[in-house]
Amino acid sequence: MSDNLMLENAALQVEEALPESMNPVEPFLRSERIPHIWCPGCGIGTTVNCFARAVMDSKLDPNKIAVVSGIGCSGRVAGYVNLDSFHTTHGRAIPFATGLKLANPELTVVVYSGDGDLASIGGNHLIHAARRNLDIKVICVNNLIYAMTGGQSAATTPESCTTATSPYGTFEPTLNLPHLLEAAGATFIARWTTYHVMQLAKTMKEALLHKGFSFIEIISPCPTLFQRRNQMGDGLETMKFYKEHGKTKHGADTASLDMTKSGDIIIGKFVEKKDRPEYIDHMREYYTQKLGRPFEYQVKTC
Amino acid sequence: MSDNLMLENAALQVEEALPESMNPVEPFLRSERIPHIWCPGCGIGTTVNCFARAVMDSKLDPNKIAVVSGIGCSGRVAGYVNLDSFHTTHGRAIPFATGLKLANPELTVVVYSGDGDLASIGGNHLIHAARRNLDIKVICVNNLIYAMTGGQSAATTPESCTTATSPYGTFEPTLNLPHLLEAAGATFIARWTTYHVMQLAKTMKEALLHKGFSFIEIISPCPTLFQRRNQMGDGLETMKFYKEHGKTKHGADTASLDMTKSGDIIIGKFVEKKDRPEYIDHMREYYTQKLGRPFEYQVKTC
Amino acid sequence: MPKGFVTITAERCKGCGFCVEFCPTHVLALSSAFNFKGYHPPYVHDAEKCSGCDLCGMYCPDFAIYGTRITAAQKKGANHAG
Amino acid sequence: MPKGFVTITAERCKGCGFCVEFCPTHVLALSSAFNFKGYHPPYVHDAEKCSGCDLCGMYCPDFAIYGTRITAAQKKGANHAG
Amino acid sequence: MPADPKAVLTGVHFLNGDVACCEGALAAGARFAAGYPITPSTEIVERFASRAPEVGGVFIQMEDELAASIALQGAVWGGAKSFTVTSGPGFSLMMEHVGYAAMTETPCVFVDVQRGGPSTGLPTLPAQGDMMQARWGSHGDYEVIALCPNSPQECFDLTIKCFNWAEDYRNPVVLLMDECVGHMTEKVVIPPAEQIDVTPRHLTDKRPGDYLPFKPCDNLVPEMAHAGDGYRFHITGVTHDERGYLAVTSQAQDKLVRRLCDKIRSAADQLTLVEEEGTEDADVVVVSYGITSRVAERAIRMARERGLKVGKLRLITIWPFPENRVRAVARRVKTLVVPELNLGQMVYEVERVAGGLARTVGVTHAGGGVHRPEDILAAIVEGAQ
Amino acid sequence: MPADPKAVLTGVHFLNGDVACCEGALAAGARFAAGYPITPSTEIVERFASRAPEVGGVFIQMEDELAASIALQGAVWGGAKSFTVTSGPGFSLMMEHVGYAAMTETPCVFVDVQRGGPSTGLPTLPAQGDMMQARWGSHGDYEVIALCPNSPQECFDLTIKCFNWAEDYRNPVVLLMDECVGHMTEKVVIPPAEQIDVTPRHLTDKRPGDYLPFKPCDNLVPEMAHAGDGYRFHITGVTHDERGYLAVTSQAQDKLVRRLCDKIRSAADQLTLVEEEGTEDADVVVVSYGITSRVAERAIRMARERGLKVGKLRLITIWPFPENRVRAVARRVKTLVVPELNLGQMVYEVERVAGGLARTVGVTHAGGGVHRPEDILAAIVEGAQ
Amino acid sequence: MLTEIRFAGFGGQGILLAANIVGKAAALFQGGHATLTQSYGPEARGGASSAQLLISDEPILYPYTTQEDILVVLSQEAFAKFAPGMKPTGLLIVEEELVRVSDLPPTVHVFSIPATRLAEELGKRVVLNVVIVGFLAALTHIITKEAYLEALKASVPKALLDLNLRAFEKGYACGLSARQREALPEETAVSEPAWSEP
Amino acid sequence: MLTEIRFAGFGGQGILLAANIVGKAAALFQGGHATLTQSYGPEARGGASSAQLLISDEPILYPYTTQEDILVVLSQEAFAKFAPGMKPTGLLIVEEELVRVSDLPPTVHVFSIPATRLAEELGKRVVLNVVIVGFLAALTHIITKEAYLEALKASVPKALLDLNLRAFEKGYACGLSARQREALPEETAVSEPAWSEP
Ligand SMILES: Cc1ncc(C[n+]2csc(CCOP(=O)(O)OP(=O)(O)O)c2C)c(N)n1
Ligand SMILES: Cc1ncc(C[n+]2csc(CCOP(=O)(O)OP(=O)(O)O)c2C)c(N)n1
Ligand code: SF4
Ligand code: SF4
Ligand code: SF4
Ligand code: SF4
Ligand code: SF4
Ligand code: SF4
Ligand SMILES: [Mg+2]
Ligand SMILES: [Mg+2]
Repeated sequence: MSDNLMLENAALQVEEALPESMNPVEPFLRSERIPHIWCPGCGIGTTVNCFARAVMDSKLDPNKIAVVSGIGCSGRVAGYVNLDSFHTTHGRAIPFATGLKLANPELTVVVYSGDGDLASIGGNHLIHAARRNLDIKVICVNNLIYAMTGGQSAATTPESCTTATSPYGTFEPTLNLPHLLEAAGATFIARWTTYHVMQLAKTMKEALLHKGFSFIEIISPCPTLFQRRNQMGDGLETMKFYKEHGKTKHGADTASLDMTKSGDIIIGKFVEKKDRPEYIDHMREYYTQKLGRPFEYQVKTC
Repeated sequence: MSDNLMLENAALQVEEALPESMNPVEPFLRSERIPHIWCPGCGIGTTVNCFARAVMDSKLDPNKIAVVSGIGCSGRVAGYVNLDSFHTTHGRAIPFATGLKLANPELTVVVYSGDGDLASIGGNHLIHAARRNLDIKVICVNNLIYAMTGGQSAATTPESCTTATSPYGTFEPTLNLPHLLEAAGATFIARWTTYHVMQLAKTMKEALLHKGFSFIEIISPCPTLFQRRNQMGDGLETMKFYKEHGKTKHGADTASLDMTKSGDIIIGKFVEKKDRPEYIDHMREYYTQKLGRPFEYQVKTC
Repeated sequence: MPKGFVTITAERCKGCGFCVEFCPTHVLALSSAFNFKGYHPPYVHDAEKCSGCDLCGMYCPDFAIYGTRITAAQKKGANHAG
Repeated sequence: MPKGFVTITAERCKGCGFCVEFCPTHVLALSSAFNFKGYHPPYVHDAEKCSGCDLCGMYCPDFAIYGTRITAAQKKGANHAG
Repeated sequence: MPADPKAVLTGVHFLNGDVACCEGALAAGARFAAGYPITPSTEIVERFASRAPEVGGVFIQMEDELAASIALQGAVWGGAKSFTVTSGPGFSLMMEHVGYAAMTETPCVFVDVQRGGPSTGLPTLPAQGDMMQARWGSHGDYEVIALCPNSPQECFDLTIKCFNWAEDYRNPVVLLMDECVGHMTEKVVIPPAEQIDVTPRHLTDKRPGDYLPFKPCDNLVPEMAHAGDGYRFHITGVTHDERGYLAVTSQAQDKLVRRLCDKIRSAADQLTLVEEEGTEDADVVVVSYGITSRVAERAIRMARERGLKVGKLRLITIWPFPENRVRAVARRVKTLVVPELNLGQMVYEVERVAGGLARTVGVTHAGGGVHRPEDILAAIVEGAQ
Repeated sequence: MPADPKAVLTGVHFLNGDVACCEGALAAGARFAAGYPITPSTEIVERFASRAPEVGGVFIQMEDELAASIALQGAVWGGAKSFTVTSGPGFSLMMEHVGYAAMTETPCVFVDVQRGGPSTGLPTLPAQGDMMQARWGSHGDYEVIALCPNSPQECFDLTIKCFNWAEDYRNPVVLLMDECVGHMTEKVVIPPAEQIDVTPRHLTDKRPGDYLPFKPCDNLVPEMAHAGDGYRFHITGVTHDERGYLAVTSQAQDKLVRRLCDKIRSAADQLTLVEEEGTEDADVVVVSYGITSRVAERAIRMARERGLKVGKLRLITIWPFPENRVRAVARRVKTLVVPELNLGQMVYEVERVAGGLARTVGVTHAGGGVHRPEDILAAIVEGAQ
Repeated sequence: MLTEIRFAGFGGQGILLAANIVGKAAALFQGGHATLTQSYGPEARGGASSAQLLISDEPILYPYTTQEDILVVLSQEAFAKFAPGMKPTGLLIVEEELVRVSDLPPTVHVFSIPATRLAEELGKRVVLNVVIVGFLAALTHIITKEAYLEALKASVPKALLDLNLRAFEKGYACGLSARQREALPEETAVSEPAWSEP
Repeated sequence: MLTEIRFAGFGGQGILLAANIVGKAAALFQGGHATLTQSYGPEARGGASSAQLLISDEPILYPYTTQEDILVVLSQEAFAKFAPGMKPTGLLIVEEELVRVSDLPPTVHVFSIPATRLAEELGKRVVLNVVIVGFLAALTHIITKEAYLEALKASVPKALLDLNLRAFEKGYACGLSARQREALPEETAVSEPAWSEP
């Protein structure tokens, strides 16, 4: 057994020598629930690191940040972050978040979930929330697959990939999320991969501070159910692939962002609009004008 | 009472003299169900005329055309056309049509419904069907309102309109349907108003013959619940407004097609793509290749 | 002799006025009488001008009117009958 | 004296190798031993090179490693202790 | 706690049931509604859309019923009292979220104004076809509270009850109206705010470290906290422990789901609202609810005019089913006559609870109108023999 | 009609219940499935996705369960035999379309592989918590047929029954599996195609002008036609007449919805599948279904070893509820013991039907595993006293 | 005493508002009870529309009419559908230009008024319903004129009150003269106050 | 006679396939009955994984194990969870490098094999499950080796059969020598064929 581990692991001694050091992500975790359920080489945990840094950098009060997830491997994020957090039903994180934000606009409401959850079953809410430009930040971990249920094809699966429900390979066209979101009206749109941790953390911070509907797509490995089945190696190989094929093009035309099985992945911040009013702001103004007196927002009654 | 009507109506005598004449739309109607439920000046019936002409002009066998509607005033079209026709559930005409088409690809499957039905509750199906590019023709009667239920605001209602659920006027941003559909992947996209009957009939015919997911938005008056409440007059005044404010721009950038309460309405055929393969065609090819023998399509078993 | 004629099913009409307004040759006018449903249907005001173009039919949301072109044969028949 | 040090919680590690691969200064290597879960965690192969940049921590999907910069004060303390 | 006077429309009004329901919600403290139009319920949120901004509340029309039925729950955790309204087809779409509310113990109110079904059915006509759906429509085991008004006045009064009980039991509560009551206009008396008893949310006064969002108090109901109040709690629809953390074992399931059911089942008697009259020496008792209870009352009067001994048991609380009251009556009488605007739903419960003590006779009606009193009378006459 | 040999995997296999169900569907003629992934049902459509192209069939993964549950019905009207599969949360989302299938008399099959609920519950663990939902989950009055297998072999056999009965009754049929059976692997014998009896669609041979899509034959079931066959028929979920045209009156409602219910209710005895053994001289009969019936069987053997007179009544058909069989047994015995993997669902039906003739004792289990046979035994021992 | 009234016509004629004004007058301004139910036609919009109003001095149970004391019909369809069911000695009010009365028991008291045209003359076709209410008010004594006027005020937007008052008075005047013309006996079922102020 | 077997470890170790091969061997190639159930851990992926296999000469009712005759554990967690519940005279097979055995009744027959490492040596870590199956096959006589081989062929893709056969044989060889080393008595509960071919 792993007897020699202690010896090899010089770091542990360091930890003893400097006990005040702590993993910077730790305060953002429900540590008692770690180890988490994610597989070796899964990218979801990496995105959580970036999120934790973004929250720190944003200087927002963590007591005023709520995370809402749907169902899926990515949807488990809500269960691990040490914030007010909601693990809702499959596909419905966004409308839950809508109610939450409308009840208490002081909250920074982050939706953290998977591609299947947000863009397949949840697709209707995604486009309508984007249209409203309600100030919700959506973090979509796009592993190109339905992972939690065992690797079925998703609307985001690139052509010719083998999945549990496409044993002959997918032939359905792949959804280009940033493009859809832009057409729907999102005012902040970006895409990174799990390799691009620094950029991702920075973009997350910007989204946290952006006023309006924000969408960050993170291309993330699911070695267990996507990469292995498609002979694309493990998590590490996928990260190297991202490193090589991730091409940063800020402001790229979202129509150009189609994903393929082995082609380049265009990444960057594509949209950041200030011209569309945020939903609640607009509502307040509107009612104030119509009522002829300030609209006193009092949804939170108890 | 209307005794003098007979005298004034010279046409009736002509009908007697030339009994072989018939309203060209009549063979496409379940005549026993006329008069229909639509209000005076409602645009839906006008679109049916155009559709009947388009079917005739397309030379398609009417026995092989099926019309699928959701629920709403517009959704009643399925009940009046003398074709195989399905009045489904609210929002689900497109997935019903998807099953129908996949079971029998010989059918020309037309989805005929309202804006609320197709783009609010049905929005998820709309974008995913567009993504698939399955050969379904969607005719969306956009009266900018939920009519059937009494005139509530819809995702398509322009700003500052009074509706039953926005007594202070709408402040939510308005959905630009052609733009969303283009991003989702539709390969044929057009918009007309009910004033533009000749253009509409022609475009409908083209859509019937187009191979792939087609979307036609028809801006249509709902005098009872939209125009009157917004001091925009009756059906006729609305038609005149369309005549004046409808600006034809074929191939216009779909991002430029936002609707406002009293601004111009940009109309025309915006998208017609041949480069994306149709869903069933693509499936056949794909399976043929993967199975190493022609994929014999035999979904219809009985 | 007009090039076409128009047929009106008055009891279907809901008096929207589309046909009257958009007939290119102004053949129609709204009657002042009510039909059974209480609407004012159109009547043929100037039959000679009718081209049978059926634009009125295209517009009519109630399938209550349509135009028919008079073919040469029909013209003959009509003449004959008349 | 290195500019930083890295802390590894071996039993959390699932041996993905991200930290080893993406450490800019190649401080880490995967152990050949198994941890309790049966994975090969990293070990500090070249402690001197560690900058404490915490890139390993950003990458680690299992929150099993992190880097810490050694501040001047700490250096002193460490020297003192050593 | 008295109602907020700002939102109470004290006075005598001529309102339909839908509007009265909305006024009840406002009086009960509802400041958030998420809706999606559907006949015959929409007037409730139309009214709310007009009234809410006056009192700082928000109405949002969501893209569909799935969204409405979960947005309402997000709002609850954000601190609002909130509700949604719908009718059969929409209620079917909300079923997943009725279960979510039960599992996460989210206090909230669903209003279902019943129309003829199944499917699109008779959109503008009354029925009572969703009675069993209200109890069993979502998958898995759970319990709801459901009340059934028979007049606009009760639409007002019982809506307040619904909100109050939602808080008391941290449970979804359903107001089961029907088209007839929803679209019926009558006099409605709205009392002064200080005479309206409103249950405030049972918020914890524990400190963050000590609070467990699913640790029950003596009445089996846990205390609440709101997002943003520093508790950093976790809520999930997965089986969970008292911390709210997933616990995917049959032990955790047993502990949690049994409690969820028991907190309602054990309170059944407190939750029972019925109107009972003339059952002491009756041969036949008519068990009815909602609009049918008014029709039944006419039939009862007709029967009494004929000299028959007939009692009435009107169920105001439908779920939890008033077992004890029905059984007590069943012990005394020959026949229970159960008229309903459906092809037999609550009659199954009556029959079960009667357990052979009394004969149970349903008087069915497929919906689209109400019974002819004569039909109920015939069953009474028959049952008295 | 014999099955199509091309699609029948004749032979002896080691299959789990999910896969066996898929093979049953293929044997029954299903060539279209619309699905959406959900544990523990997904293996059924995964298998179908792999097998369908070989026989010219189509699987489509829809964007959600709403879509899947209506796409399947579109396919039926296009000429396919088709089905969808799901589990609790998805089944809740499908409820509107179960009602649509009932109202439009669309022959189709819904498979629900039950897991622990409510809400997301226990996604990977067994339960029998959707039994009542299968009957009452959609709004309004309707009837379904529902069958409950207890082994992979039965998953195969009963899936075929489901498809056949869907055609015979033009009605949605539900296969109510549970996680345990779905994920249980056992030997499955698939007979040669010619030994498998497949019911073809009852297509009309009337000419277009004469055909009325909702005019019932003697068994109250109307004949079918397909889109594209020249009939130009109309289908709606609104209350309709025999032509399929909307008829929004209480008369039309009564005629239509009563018939929809009666066609199933009047066939209840033909639709009843049960296994009954040792009930003749029993003091106690254990009424069970699905996986629980196998656990119960062990408890029954243990009880018999102790000399108790115990019979078994296993319900294979759950809906329509086998009233007559249960009542017949209730007349003879002291106690009916009803173990189920829920907190009491079918036990209500048993209690109702027993009507005081026998005592009814439920043995509940919140799900996540199966009963300990000892717990059922204890109820038997108790019930025998 | 229970008085059963039905208003029927087609969508857009303001059937419901007419019934609401009468019901409100009875329930709020005359201290009685009133139960108003709508029956939509098959469709929510444009189709047939009908409202049933029960007014009484005691609480009302059964919410629908069984045999109308008063029937107000504004379309031929409505006449055909509802006239056969009314009380043979009841009062029938019809829109003169839209309804042709036939096959009625001679005991029915029939009054007609060209409400649509009168409303059009007032400038807004939509107030035809209030013209009818005025007509009804003059023809029956169940509710005082004052109660009607209070109810009207409580029912229409301020800006339109004047128009509505004129419509009411127009109808009322027609009613009075019709009453004189037809010499409606004081003792008909509908001519007495159904109840008095408590 | 009923033999209860459990395979347990974590996701990715191929627990289910191992159990499936054994079950298939028993049910299809040796003419008996087998009931295999999976218990997923709390999560579908990556977490704990366990499979319960009952094999018998008569139809099996209760589908789960109650006290395992044979327990195969591939993780420490699985050992801790399941070892206490096994039959005190049963057979325990552990993955040598991942499981440290402790606190067992002395009557349990314990065999360990470094299956992961052996599989890695064969070039594919994933075949560790088949190594285990081979090991099990050699240690027990409930199922013939032929039946195992048939079941293996029926279970793995053609392209990987060779690798899997080598894995099986590797495990089998280890099993034989372990058997000799430990001198497993022929009369243990698990050493006799549970039934014979019909
Ligand atoms: C209503 C409903 N349908 C289906 C499921 C099953 N389900 C759970 S997670 C999931 C998909 C997850 O995919 P994705 O959102 O991409 O997340 P990932 O696991 O890939 O991170 C599905 C379909 C469910 N829980 N609820
Ligand atoms: C599930 C469900 N929700 C709501 C309704 C109520 N409903 C019927 S039609 C309709 C909206 C119709 O609007 P639209 O599609 O724009 O059609 P229109 O009437 O404007 O032509 C709604 C919400 C319903 N029938 N079913
Ligand atoms: S299955 Fe895929 S997405 Fe889920 S935890 Fe494993 S690697 Fe990550
Ligand atoms: S309500 Fe509007 S959309 Fe509906 S029929 Fe009338 S005018 Fe047309
Ligand atoms: S268009 Fe049709 S409905 Fe309108 S006025 Fe002319 S005939 Fe009448
Ligand atoms: S047919 Fe043409 S010209 Fe004749 S009336 Fe109609 S629109 Fe006018
Ligand atoms: S990144 Fe984390 S999990 Fe991966 S090898 Fe390094 S320490 Fe282990
Ligand atoms: S802190 Fe930076 S330098 Fe040190 S081990 Fe981690 S990645 Fe390498
Ligand atoms: Mg995913
Ligand atoms: Mg609309």
